This record gives sequence, structure tokens and C-alpha cells, in this order.
Amino acid sequence: MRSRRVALGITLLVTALVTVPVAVPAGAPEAHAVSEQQTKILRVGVTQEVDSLNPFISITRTGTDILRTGFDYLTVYNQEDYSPIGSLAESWETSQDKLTWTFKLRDGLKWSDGEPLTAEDPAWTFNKMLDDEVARTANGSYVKQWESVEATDEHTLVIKTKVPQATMLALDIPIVPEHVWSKVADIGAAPQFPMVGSGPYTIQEFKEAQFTKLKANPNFWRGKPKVEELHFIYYRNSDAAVTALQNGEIDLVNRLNPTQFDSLESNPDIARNKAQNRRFNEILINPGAATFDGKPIGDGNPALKDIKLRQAIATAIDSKTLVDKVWGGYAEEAQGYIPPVFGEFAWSPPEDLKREFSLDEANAMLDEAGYRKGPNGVRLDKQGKPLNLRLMTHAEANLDEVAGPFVKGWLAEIGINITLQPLSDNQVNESTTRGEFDLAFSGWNANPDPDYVLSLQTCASRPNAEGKGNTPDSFLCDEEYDELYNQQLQEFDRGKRVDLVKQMQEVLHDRATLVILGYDNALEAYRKDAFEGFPLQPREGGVIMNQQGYWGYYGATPAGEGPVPVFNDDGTASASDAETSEAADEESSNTGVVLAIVGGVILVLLVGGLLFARGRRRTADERE
Amino acid sequence: MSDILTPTEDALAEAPPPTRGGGALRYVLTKIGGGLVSMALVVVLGFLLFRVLPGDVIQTMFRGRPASPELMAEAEERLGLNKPLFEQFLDYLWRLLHGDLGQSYVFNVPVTDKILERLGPTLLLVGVATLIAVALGLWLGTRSAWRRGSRFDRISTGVALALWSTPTFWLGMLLLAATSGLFPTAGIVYSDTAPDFLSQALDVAHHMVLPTITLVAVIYAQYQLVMRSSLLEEMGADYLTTARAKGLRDDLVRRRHAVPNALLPTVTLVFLHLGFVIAGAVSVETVFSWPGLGLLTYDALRVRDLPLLQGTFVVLAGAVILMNVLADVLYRVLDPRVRAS
Amino acid sequence: MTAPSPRALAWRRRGAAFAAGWKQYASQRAGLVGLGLLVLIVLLAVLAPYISDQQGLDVTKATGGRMEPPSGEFPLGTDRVGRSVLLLTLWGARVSLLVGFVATLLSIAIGTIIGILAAHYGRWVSAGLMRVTDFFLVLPSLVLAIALSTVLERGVGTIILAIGLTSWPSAARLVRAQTLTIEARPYIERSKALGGGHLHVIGKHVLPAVLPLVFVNTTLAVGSAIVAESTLSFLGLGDPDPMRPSWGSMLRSAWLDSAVIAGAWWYLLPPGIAIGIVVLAFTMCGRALEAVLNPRLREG
Amino acid sequence: MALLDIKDLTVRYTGRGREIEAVRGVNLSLAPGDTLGLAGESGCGKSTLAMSVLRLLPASARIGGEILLDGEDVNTMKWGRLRAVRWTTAAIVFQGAMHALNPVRRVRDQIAEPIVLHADTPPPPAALRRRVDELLAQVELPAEKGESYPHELSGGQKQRVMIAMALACEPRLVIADEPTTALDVIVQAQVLALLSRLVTEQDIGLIMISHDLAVLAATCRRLAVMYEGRLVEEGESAAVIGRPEHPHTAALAAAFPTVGDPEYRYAPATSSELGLPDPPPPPSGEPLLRTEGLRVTFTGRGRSVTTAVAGVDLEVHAGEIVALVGQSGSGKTTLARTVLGLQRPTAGRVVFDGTPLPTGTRGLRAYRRQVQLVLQDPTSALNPRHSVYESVAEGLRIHKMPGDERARVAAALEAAELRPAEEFMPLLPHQLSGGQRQRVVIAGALALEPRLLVADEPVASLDASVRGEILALLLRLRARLGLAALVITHDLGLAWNIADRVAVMYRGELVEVGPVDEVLRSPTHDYTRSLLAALPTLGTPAEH
Repeated sequence: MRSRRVALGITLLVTALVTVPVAVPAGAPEAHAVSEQQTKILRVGVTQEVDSLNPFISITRTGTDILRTGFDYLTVYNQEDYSPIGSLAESWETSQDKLTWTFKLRDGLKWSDGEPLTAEDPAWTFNKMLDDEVARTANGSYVKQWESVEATDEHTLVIKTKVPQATMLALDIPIVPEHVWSKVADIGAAPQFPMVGSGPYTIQEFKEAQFTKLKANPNFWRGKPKVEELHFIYYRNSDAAVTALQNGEIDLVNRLNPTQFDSLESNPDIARNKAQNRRFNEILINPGAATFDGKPIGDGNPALKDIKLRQAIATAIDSKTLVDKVWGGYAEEAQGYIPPVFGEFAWSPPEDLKREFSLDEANAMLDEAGYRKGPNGVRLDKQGKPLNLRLMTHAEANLDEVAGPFVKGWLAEIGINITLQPLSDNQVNESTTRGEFDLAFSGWNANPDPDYVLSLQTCASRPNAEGKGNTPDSFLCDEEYDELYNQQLQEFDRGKRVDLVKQMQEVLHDRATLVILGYDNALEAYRKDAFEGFPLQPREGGVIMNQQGYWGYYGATPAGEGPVPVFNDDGTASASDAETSEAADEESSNTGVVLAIVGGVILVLLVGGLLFARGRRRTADERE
Repeated sequence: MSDILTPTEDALAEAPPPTRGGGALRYVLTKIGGGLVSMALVVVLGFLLFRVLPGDVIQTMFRGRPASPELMAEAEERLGLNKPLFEQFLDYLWRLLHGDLGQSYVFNVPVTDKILERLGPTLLLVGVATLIAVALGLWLGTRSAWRRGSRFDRISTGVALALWSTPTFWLGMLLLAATSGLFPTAGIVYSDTAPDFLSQALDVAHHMVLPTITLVAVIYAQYQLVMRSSLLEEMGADYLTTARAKGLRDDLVRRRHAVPNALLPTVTLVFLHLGFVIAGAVSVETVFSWPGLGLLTYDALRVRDLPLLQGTFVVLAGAVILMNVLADVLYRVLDPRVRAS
Repeated sequence: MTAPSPRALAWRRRGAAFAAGWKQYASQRAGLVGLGLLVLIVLLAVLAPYISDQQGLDVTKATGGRMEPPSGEFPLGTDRVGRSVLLLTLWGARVSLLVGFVATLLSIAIGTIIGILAAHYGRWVSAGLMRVTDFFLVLPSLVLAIALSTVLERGVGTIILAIGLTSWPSAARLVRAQTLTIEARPYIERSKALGGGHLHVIGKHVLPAVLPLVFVNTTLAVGSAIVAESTLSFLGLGDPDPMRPSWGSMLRSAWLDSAVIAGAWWYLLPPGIAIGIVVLAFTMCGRALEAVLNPRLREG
Repeated sequence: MALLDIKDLTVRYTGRGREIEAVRGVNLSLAPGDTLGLAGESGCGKSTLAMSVLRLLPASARIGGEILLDGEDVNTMKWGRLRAVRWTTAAIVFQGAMHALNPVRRVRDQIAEPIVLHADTPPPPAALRRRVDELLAQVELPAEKGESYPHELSGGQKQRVMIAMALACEPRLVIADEPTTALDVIVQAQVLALLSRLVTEQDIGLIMISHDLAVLAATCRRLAVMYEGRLVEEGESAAVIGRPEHPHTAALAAAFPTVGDPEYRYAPATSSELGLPDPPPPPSGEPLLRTEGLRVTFTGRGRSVTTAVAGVDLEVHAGEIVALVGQSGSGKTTLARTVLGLQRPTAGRVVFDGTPLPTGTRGLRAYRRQVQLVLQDPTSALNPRHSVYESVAEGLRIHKMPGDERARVAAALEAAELRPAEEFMPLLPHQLSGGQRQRVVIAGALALEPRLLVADEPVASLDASVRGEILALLLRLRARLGLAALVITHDLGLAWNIADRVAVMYRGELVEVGPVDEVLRSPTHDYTRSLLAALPTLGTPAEH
């Protein structure tokens, strides 16, 4: 009898362990509903872990996204079109020689703890970075060429640089309160919570691999946000985040894949946002990698030095299929090197140059170039060796994983044997920088000003013999291209410059050291029943999350409290003229407005581009 | 031990097996020594494995950020990567002895801190799941062995085998799909749960349901099968006939005599299979975004955060080794036979 | 009638023993079912090139739409790029079975050698080998396998190596225990007294006695190896070649492409069920074999 | 009324389509306080009979007939009643006490368990403790032993614990199933004496089961002999042994010779038509084998040193049979292993045919051709997977003996009297009887044409009726081939049966060496005397 009782006990125990938590949700959603009534919380699902919330350390996409809402900057990118406008700084001026910058801070700035925010705070922040190597971890590149930083009075900050620096209005450095951070012994250590900040929210609590909680900052100079709390909740896998969105556990999520985006379509409580990305995706073809002084490096297949072979490969890659099958239609077909989101500089090949996808044509090109087919259908190079090429893919990138087999399949049809080599992001970076690849997936975030991405293809961007010092892209080193590049650098007539940039893209297209695959969209979704909408950046067809600023989170508008604000460059906000929901599904035709504003700030951005695109796509994917 | 037989018998009788004084201490020390040797191997392997992983550590650190050669050299200097490998090893050993597992490249915090943060959730998940799995496995195993060939035996063994045959992550995925909306899909607690203990605990329990069920489903089969075969083996033993001859009821025979003996090999197995459980935990934590060591390991692998990897490897392996030493000691307490041999 | 040679006699005897063993095996329904399933699956895998078109695995030639539900043309629907899930599952069997078999053979070979050596040679050899075995036994093998497959180049070979190198300790322990039992038998002593050396004792007495157990263990281990393969592939460490899909890499695709969210059960279930069936079949065979070869389990 | 009355008992085991009739119509009865010995060889059904009394047979057993225990039929009892009867009316002393005791419980608890179980009200702990101490005292064990686990006790002590346990509920019947089989002569004598005393004192009915008639005769008033499931003879012990009616009984009785009786000298019981050879002339000249100051020590884990062989000088001449006698643990097996070169001596040396034992692998192999080993248990001494042919040929192959292998195997089998050799060749060990197996082992040794045979307890695990045949074979081999033998045994009767000289080993030393007639008739050493004294003798119950 006793054993029976023991058995019963175990059964009860197991049942209890399983059913008690099951029974909980009956009460839990109510608790959720109640808490929503009391405080307005914006719960954001993120699929990337926070590396650190130390403003001097954090470099991941999620980390910087959170810090942007917690700490203000001297200047910020506007909501409209990424133009720099004042934030903590109200105005600024530069000396004749462009070596001295004087920033005027706004009146009455306050930290979240009520202490006044003066020029001493940015001065301390910058000086700390000048003095302490650890403090330079995340954003050290900005201050590399600085001479000195000084707060001449409460409102005035004077920065002297050694050489003229174009990024002075794009300093992506969170300003920290001196009265807190001067007492920190180890500047690289994890910060204390709650953090004293100056952004629209203050960071209250951080749970490793779980969530970050922020509270509205009543002292934010633009005014307190409508949302009282902002939670960033970490989901290791994006399906879980989507399910959570469907269940109402979170309100906003981004970086959806096409399947997820489609599956949310039918949900009446969820609004979707398909935004244009600044990114282009490409496959690099190693044309014979060399160092900046022309010494060959790497182990690229020498056959690829032949432009005919590269062009044939480019002809055998079908952007349309990739857009349909890989991106599920949420992308734009390949055109020029500059993504179409930057309409002015974007180029698309004219009919006579356009490479229509055709395997027959590619085969014909190869036949003509003298690549005979070997016994097993694989073509032989000029030395009679079979054309076996490696295609390096990022092991964690869905695009590479899905698109790789397509490229392999197409190239097999034209007699080129591809071995797929999935490697970690870092390994791909190292290998491509050292020229140790045949074909490789790559991609970049472009900027309103195309200078930086254009510079990647110049001879000068190639690395030293150790594969360090520079970040090359395709190892193209072409006289004509470099000539055009230098011309556009010095060209101040916008129309002529646009022309030059288009010519450069034509050269790139012809040399075929890279094949553009397409431009994918950023897919986001939010709970329409909980939120009216969010300010997008850029305002037309832009993103909610991962903005270059705090507009999306700051302007989050709970349901019934609309309309969604539009943030003007003078620091005011006006009511939005359009619904953000589903807005991006219609293609924006407002390029004229964009053009005008872009023109106004073009000089600043011309040299300032460096900061935007300073990383390669796969890491850019992971960080800002 | 004094022999108590009569003098003549003492002189003539076969000598009983010697029992040494201080045997317990010796035994424990031997086991601890063995554990230390294993631990040393783990440490060496951890060093070798994560230093031979191809890839430039410095590049990894900077993760594609533009950095001048001087800056890289500086970092190399700071991390001691320019020293000979053996010196690096000594360095690593020295710091390890001080509980310093290095600095995570990605998170920029001491690996030790990172691991300590993640230890709790993993202990909770693995602990609860193991307890349930052991209880369930032993109970089912005992029942099915005792009623060998019965329908209960056939069905429960079949179910256990089927679950055991299933990849952990797949089971998790199916559970996710099947219970959509009933349970949280990720994490350990909602961000907006009231901070009081009861709400937090209930919320954690709620979050734990799916990961725990998945882990239990995959691991309990082992315990059931071993308990079953172990008990079957004991069931032929003579002392059970003795017990029956004494007039003991069937269930008493089972509970007092058969099960305690059959339990012994199972106990060892529970600990020996902790490595397996941890493998399961990596899968489960990945599928359910459980913020534990398994997820940390996988994420560290993804971004090739070598010090972090090294740290999780050493800690996970060390934990299993420690548990095995404890198991050996426990075994000695449970099984008097081990004490003498 | 001339007396048959001893060798012929031995073979005849083995034949008879096999027949008797088979009779016992056949009396176990689970074992028969398992064997039947296995034969069927292996046949399908081997015949895959003849009963289906490998070109269907080429993504550029996929005719279906994105994650189409089952239809007449695609009995199990399509995957994310429009390939037939049925075809993928069929071809997946080849890789999964290959990895399962070869990795198991590798691990069993290592395990058997180490186990026999550890048991046969006393003291230091044994202590050293067992220390190493115990060490590998407690190591979280998945973590080690993941690390190994990161170090080496991606591919079937690496997966096999990673699984083989991490799963041998249990076989080694088992073989060692069995060898110790065998070596304690007086006939080993007799053989030594007859003048038999190490090789003679191991080759003539120990190995033949250990092999059945090794065989059973192999059967059981193939299942674990297949599950291990699927886990490694799921974590993204599998063979990247699209023409060599494995069940694990199919599940990875399904997972990455949110088959769960899309409710694409036809994409999610077949590979998982296939793994389950194969592993179960191996397990059922192994247990039935165990019952034949281990008389103690036979009674009752 | 009889305490136990078995009427026409049949027991069948069914399973796997076969049916084995283990007990076929046995009638037996035992009066209260009476003692009955049940003799028979292994497989004759005697243990099944014993187990059926408490209905402890496995479920596959089909029982017919009646077993009246105190007038109540055990077969028809309800489970509850049966449980109540078990141990209170009849208790069992199982054979192989090592396995019959739960290895992980203290013996005190195991002894106390039935007391608690069968008490109407659970006795208070102190009383229980006293009762167990009392039981331990009865079996001459101190109370502290109660705290031991079974593995901490010697074989004799375990058997005493079993007896104490059997007496715990003051049963009226005790069934002792081979209670002394695994024990040494001296311990066996002690345990038998104890059992007899307790049974007499407490007026308990006793059924003792053994294959050894001498043991039964020493303890029991009446004897019953079982053969192939039937009771073939029953009667007063002395009568059964003195005037056996059934040939099987006669064979059993003859298997255990009376030491000192010239009738048994060089005359093991054999029914073989080959007869027995004449006693040999005394050997002379150089000894074939000589050990000089042989010493073997073992270092245990705790660096404790055990001396197994402590300086032994022993000689074996060509054509001589020397018996090495001693208890288990006396070092005799180690000595044999050292002689065979399977164990390296710590000190001293072995000289064979004038040359010291080689140490190299090659030399040892050549040496091993000349000296062969015959092990105690032929069942485990043959690889169950190897046929008779392969087992016999194994040595030939190892030594790459020239000539026709098949002819040599046939000759060796013939020599071991397995005829016709051809028929035995393809058989596997499990198809042979115990005696045949031992002959195969001997044939395997003979195939190499050795000069010395080392036989370690060659007949200890054989049934009594076979024992004599194997011993006779050894004698004939010696006569025909001039084979010398070193026979290791604990059985003085064996020495008396075949050996020329006897060496008595005690704690690693030879305490007495000499011709069998001298040593066993007029022992000089105390140990030899106590060995002789412990021998159960037929007809006269041992008094201790």
C-alpha cells in the first residue's frame, strides 16, 4: 500500500509542477492588462544581445540603440533625412582653418537626476577619451586627431583638432555626466543602475540576456515622452519575438524575415512597416588581391583576374530570383552600386550595358573567352586546371545561407564548380581583408553622401602586407575609377558630381569585381491596438528601430493619443500628416523634398560620410 | 578490526577481507585526486582548443572596426598575445588559479562575471529538470521492471525510447508550435512583472514550463531504462528469494531490497550523464532563449568570443567533474561494498 | 564420407548459431519491426538516385513556390525555396545514415581498442587510459563537438570526426568491463598456460567474446550519432552543400525560415519524424539483439 | 503428526516450448525434531524440492501433489497465510550466503527483519536488539558483528548469520540447502557442528541438502538419496551408507574415500573397464621440478604487503604425483601459478629439468609446452565459443607443433579417453557433461606432450560419480606416459586416492612434506592433524 501512496505522491508532484505554471497564465494576462492601464510601457523585442550599456564600450546595434535613448549627443541626425541638427548643442561655428570648433550648449539643460548639464560634461567626456585608452573602446576613432577639448564657460565647448575633421557634426559619442562618471574607478566596467542620462529615457535596470528597462526622463530638453516606460526585451530567436508580438507580450519588433512579416499580415491588431534600407548586398570576385603598394596577397584563384570570366559570372547571377526566393519579394532588384534609396546618386545600367540574367549568354561568353569544358562538365582555366572556386558565406547570415546554393547552382550550369564555405563573421572579415577568397558575400550600409562606399573600391583602400591597416572591398584597383574618384572629391558642382559618381558605377559594373545582388528591406511590426504609431527616419519609408537618433522611441504614441509627431529641425514637433502604419508599402515619391534638404547639408556630409559606413555589412549588421 | 572468533578458529579460518582504518579519507582523496587530474586535462584542453581555433584574436576583438596597427599592437601587448605560447599558458594558468577567466571580447566584462550571471538560470533549469527526470525515470523504471512485459512496461518503455530518439531542439520547436500562446516563448521572466517575490517566482515557473518539459522528456528515458534493467538484474538475486522466504510482501521485497540495490548503478548514471543533460540544455536554451550558460556558450561560439568560450568550457566541464566526484563519494556512502574494496 | 575440415565445421556451426540467433531475434516483434524499418530506409536511401531526380535538390531548378502546403505535385509540400520536402527527406536519409554509420564505426573502433587495451594490460596502461576515458566521458560532448567542428572545415567529414571523437568513451567503458569479465574466466588462464601471448589471448578469446556486445552497442550508438548529427547541423555546423541535405540541416532551414510561425508543419515534421523513426528502429534492433546475445535478459 | 509430509510431489518447469520434470513423484515425511539428509548430484531436483516447501519456485514451475506443512497444504494456501507461515514454521538456510544476504543492509537489520515482520506488535527497539544479540550469540558471533555488512564477513561468518536469521522466528523446521558447500574443511566442520547442536537443543526439524554424503551422514539421522527427480533410497544414515541398495548411492558413497583406509589407496572409485594401474615404483634421481626458497608477495593498494608464498622448497620427480594440500588462502594456487610462470616470484627460483625457469617470452613459451595446467572448473576453463577440436588444437597452434594437427588432436582426445575422438571434435562445451569437459581440458594439455601436469582442484566442481573417473584417468596417464603431476587440492581424500607424496601448505609455507601413507596416517604438524580431524566421517556423527 505504501508504494501506491508514494506513486500517487510522485504523480501529484509532477502534475503540480506541470499544471501550476499552466494555471498561472489565467491570472498573468490580467496582470499584464492592469499594468498597461497604469503605466504606458513600450516593450520592444530585440534579437541581438546587449554587449554592454557602458557608453564608452557598447558597439552593438542593440546597445547603441538603447544608449541613444538614454544619452543625448551634441548633434543628432534629423528625422527627415539624416541631416545633422543640434541636440545638446544649439549652435556651432568653426574657425577659418577648420581646426577649432566652438559648440554653444542650450540653456537650462538638466541631467535626469536634476543636476545641471553644462559644457563641463561633454568636456569631461571627451577629455576622458583623450586620456584613457579604455574610454576610447567604442568611439575612439572620432577623437584620434583631436588636440584639446575645453569648456570655456557653462555653455561653450571648444574642440581643437590636429587636422580638419569632417565628422565633427556627427560625433556619435554619448555625453556622460561628469558628477557621476568622474567617481567611477574602472571606466570600462559595467555601469551602475539606474544610469543618470540626458536622453528621452533613463536606463533603470539591466538583466543580462533578458531585458533592459528605461523610464521616461522628465528632464529631457525636448520634453517628456508620452510613453512612461521603455523595455527592450531580448529574444534569442526571432520566431519567439514574433509569437510574443502576436500574444501581446511585446509591442514592437524589427528585423523580421519574409515569412514572419507575411504571417503578421492577417493579424488585425498588428501594423507592419516595410522600410527601405541603406544597404546593398554583393558578391565579391577576387580580381587578384594586392596590398596598397601593389604586392599580391591572398590566395584568390588567378583565373579570376580575367575580366571576361568575372563578367560571365555576373551574367549568371539572377537578382530577380534572389529577390523573390531569398527575400520573399521584400527587396529591390540589383541596379547600381549606390542603393536606390539615395535616388540622386543611384545609377541603373542603360539597356546596352545591362546584364540580363542568361546562362546561355554566360556560357557563350566563356566559350568565346576560351574556357573549354572538362570531362565532368567543369570548365578548365587557361592552365588547364578545372575552375573550382570557393564561395565564402557568413555562417549566421540567412541571406548567404539561402543565396549560396542558388549561386552554386547557376555557376554549375556554366561549368564553374563552387564550394560553399560558411565561416563566422570574423573569419570572413579576416579572410577577405587578406585577399584569401575567390568569391565572397559582402554588403555595406551606404549614406546620403556616397563618398565612403565609393572610396572602398580605390587602390588606396587596399591593406598592408599583413592584411591590416585598411578595409578593402573587392580589391579593385582601376586607374579610370581612381581618376574619377579624385575628380568627384574636388567637384563642388552637384550635378557634375552626380554625373561622375554615375560614371564610377558604370566602371564598377563593367569591371565586375563585385556583383550587386539586391537591396533588401527592413521589416518591422508593432501592436496597432497599443500604439498609434512611431516617427520614422527618414520620415518617408524609414525605420522605427535602429535609427540614427531617438525619434522612433521618443515619439512613440500610445493608441488614442495620436497623432504621431513629426520632429522638425528647429527642435519643434508637429502633427504627422500621414499614418505611419503600412505607409511604407507605397513607394515614396517625395524625392524632391529629400533632394532639397540633402543639397542643403551636402558639404558637411561630403567629408562626414566616413562615420556612417565605417563597418562592413556583416558586422554593420551586428553593430552600429 | 579485532577478530572475534575463538582462538582455534581464528587461527584456522579464512581471513575476512581486510578493512583498513582511514579508508574513507583515502577513498575521498583518491576520488578528489582523480577529479583534479581530469580538471587539469580540461584546463589544458581548454587552452589548446581555443588557441588553435583559427582566426586572428585581435581582429576578432576589433570586429572590423578600423584600428590602426599601433592600436592592435597595443591590444596584443595588453592581452599578452605576443608572448610565446608556453608563457601564455602559464599566464592563463596563473589567472585561472585566481578565478580570473579573462575578459570577454564581445561583452568587455570579466568572463567570470558573465558566467556567474548565467549560472543561476542554468542551475535552475538543469536542476529542476534533472530532479523531475530522475523521479519520473526511477518511478517508471521500477514499475516497468517489476511488471515486466505488462502493458505498462511496453507502453512506458516505448514512449521513453521514442522521446529519447527525438532531437531535443525539434521537440522544443514542436512544443513551441503546439502550445502557442499558452506559455511564454522566451526568456525567464517578463520585464513588467511585479517585483515581489511571489509574482516573480510564479512568472519564472511559468517561463520554465516549456524548457523543463523539453529537457525532462529527452533525459528521463535514460534513467527509466537503466533503472529498469538494473532492477531486472537484481530481480534474479538470491537475497530476494531470502526476503520472500522471510514472508515479506511483494512490494516490501521490492522497496526494501530490490530497489535500493538497483538504485546504486542508476545513481552513478545520473551523474555520469550530466554532460548529456548539459548538451540538452544547450539546445533547449537556444530554442527557448533561456538566459543560461548553454545559450552563452552557443552565442560565444557564434561570435568566436574565445575567452568566453574557454570560460564556459572550463566551467561546464569542471561542474560535471565536480558532480562526478560528489557522485563517487555519495556512492560510497550508499554502497557499503565500495567502502571495503 | 570424409570428415569435414575443422574450418568447415566451424563455419557450419556458426551458420547454425546464426540461424538459432535469428530465430530468437525473429521471436521479438519490436526487433522485427525495427529491422524492417531499417531495411526499408536503407533501401530508400541507397536507391534514392534511381527513384528520384537529384536535380530536384538544386535550388535553381526548384519548381515549387515558397513553403507550399502538400499537394499532388509535392506530397509533403515545399521548402523555403520551393524544393520538394519529400525529395529532401529522401536524400537527407543518405547523409544522416552515412554520418550515423561512419561516426559510430569510428567511435566504436576507438572505444573497443581503448577498452580492450585498458582491460588487458594492467596497472599503468589501464589507469592512464581509464583516466582519459573518464575525462572524455564527463566532458559535455556537445560543447566539445561544436568546438571541434568550428576548428575544422565544414563538411560531412568534420561532423563524423566530431561525433566519433566525442562519443567513444561509453563504448570504451563497456568493452573494458566486458573484457575484464572475460579475462577473469579460467579459459584465459588456460590459454596463457598453453603459452598464448597477448595477441593470441586478445584475438582468439577476448575479441570474439566482446564483439557481440560491441555489435549491440554499435546498433544503439548509430541512433545517438544521428541525433548528434542533426543537432550539429541544426546549430549550423553541418555540410553547406545544398546537394547533400541532411535532416538536421533541413530542420535548420525550417527553423531559420520560421516554419513554426508560418505553420508549415510539412516542413517541420518530416525530418524530425524521420530522425525519430530511424533512431527508434536502431534502438529496437539493438535491444532485440541485446536480448538474443545476453541470455540473462531473455528469460521471463 | 509429521512436521512435513510431502505426498507424490511433482514439479515441472515449463517455458519456451520445453518442459522439464525436475521432481517426479516424491514422497517424504519428517517428524518434529528429526533430521533428514537429502543427497544427490547437481540437477537431481533436491533444491527444487526444498524450495517447493515454502512455495518459492519461480512462476514457470507447475507443482503437483501435496506438501503438508504442519498438516496444512502449502500449495493451496492463501498468500497472506503463506507469508505468515514462511519463516515462522519453516525457515531456509540458503546456499551461497554471499548472495543470499542483501549486500547493502547491515546483517543485524536482516536478522531482525522477519522478527519485526511476524510480530503481532512491533517489538521495542531495545528488545529487538537483545533478541538479535541473543541469536548472534547462539551462532557464536559477537554482537558487534551485527553492524557489519555481508561483504565484511568471512564465508563461515556469513553462513552463521544465515543460520541466526533462520532461527529468528523460532521455526519448527529448518531447511539447509548446501550450507557448507563453499566452505573450507575446517570451517565446514564448525558450521555443521553448530547447526547440529542448535537443531538438537531447540528441537527443530532439519532437512539438510548436500551432494556430500559424508557431510549428511555426520549431521543427520536419516538419509534420502535423489536421482533424476526421484527418491531412490531412504533410510537410517548408517544403513544407507553401509549397505547402499541403489547403485547411485553406492557411487556417491564411494566418491568420498576414507583417509587411512588402504582400500581406497591408489583406488579412486571408477566403473571404467580400463581398470586401475598398479602402484608405481618409488621415484628416484634428479627431480623434474624443484622450487628453491620460492617467495611471492603482493602489494595491495594501501601498500599493505601480503605474503602468499613464504619460502617454499618443493620437488616433483618424473612420473610422480604430488598432492599440495591446504585451505583456500594458504597460497597453494599462487604456488601453482608461479610454477607455471604465470606469476613472477619475489624471491627464490623454479628449476625445471635442471634449468631455471626462463624469464623471456620465448623461453617461457617453450617451457609451457612441458608443463601444462588443468583447472578446477572445466565449464569455465573452456571457451564456450570454441569447439572441442579448437580447444584441443589451441596449444598446438600457439606452439606451431609440426605434423598433422588433426591427428594430434585425435590422439590427445583418445589419450584423455574421449572415444571416438571424431565424434567429440565438433561439439561445443555446453554439449558435454562435466566429466567430458574436464577430459577435453586434459586432452588440450596432453596434445602438447607435456612432462608435468599442474592440476588445480581438478575434481572439486565435478559430481561425485565423475570424480573417481577423472582421478583414475590421471593414474592411468601417469602409468602409460610417465606423466608427473602436481595436484592442488583441499581434499585429503583425493591425496589419499592418487598421490605418492603430499605437501601440506599453511599460510604460505609447507608445514609437512612426505609420502602420503606417512603424512596422512601419522601427521606430525598440528595443522595437518586439525585438517584430518575436520573430515566428516561416514557413519559416525562428528562430535565437537
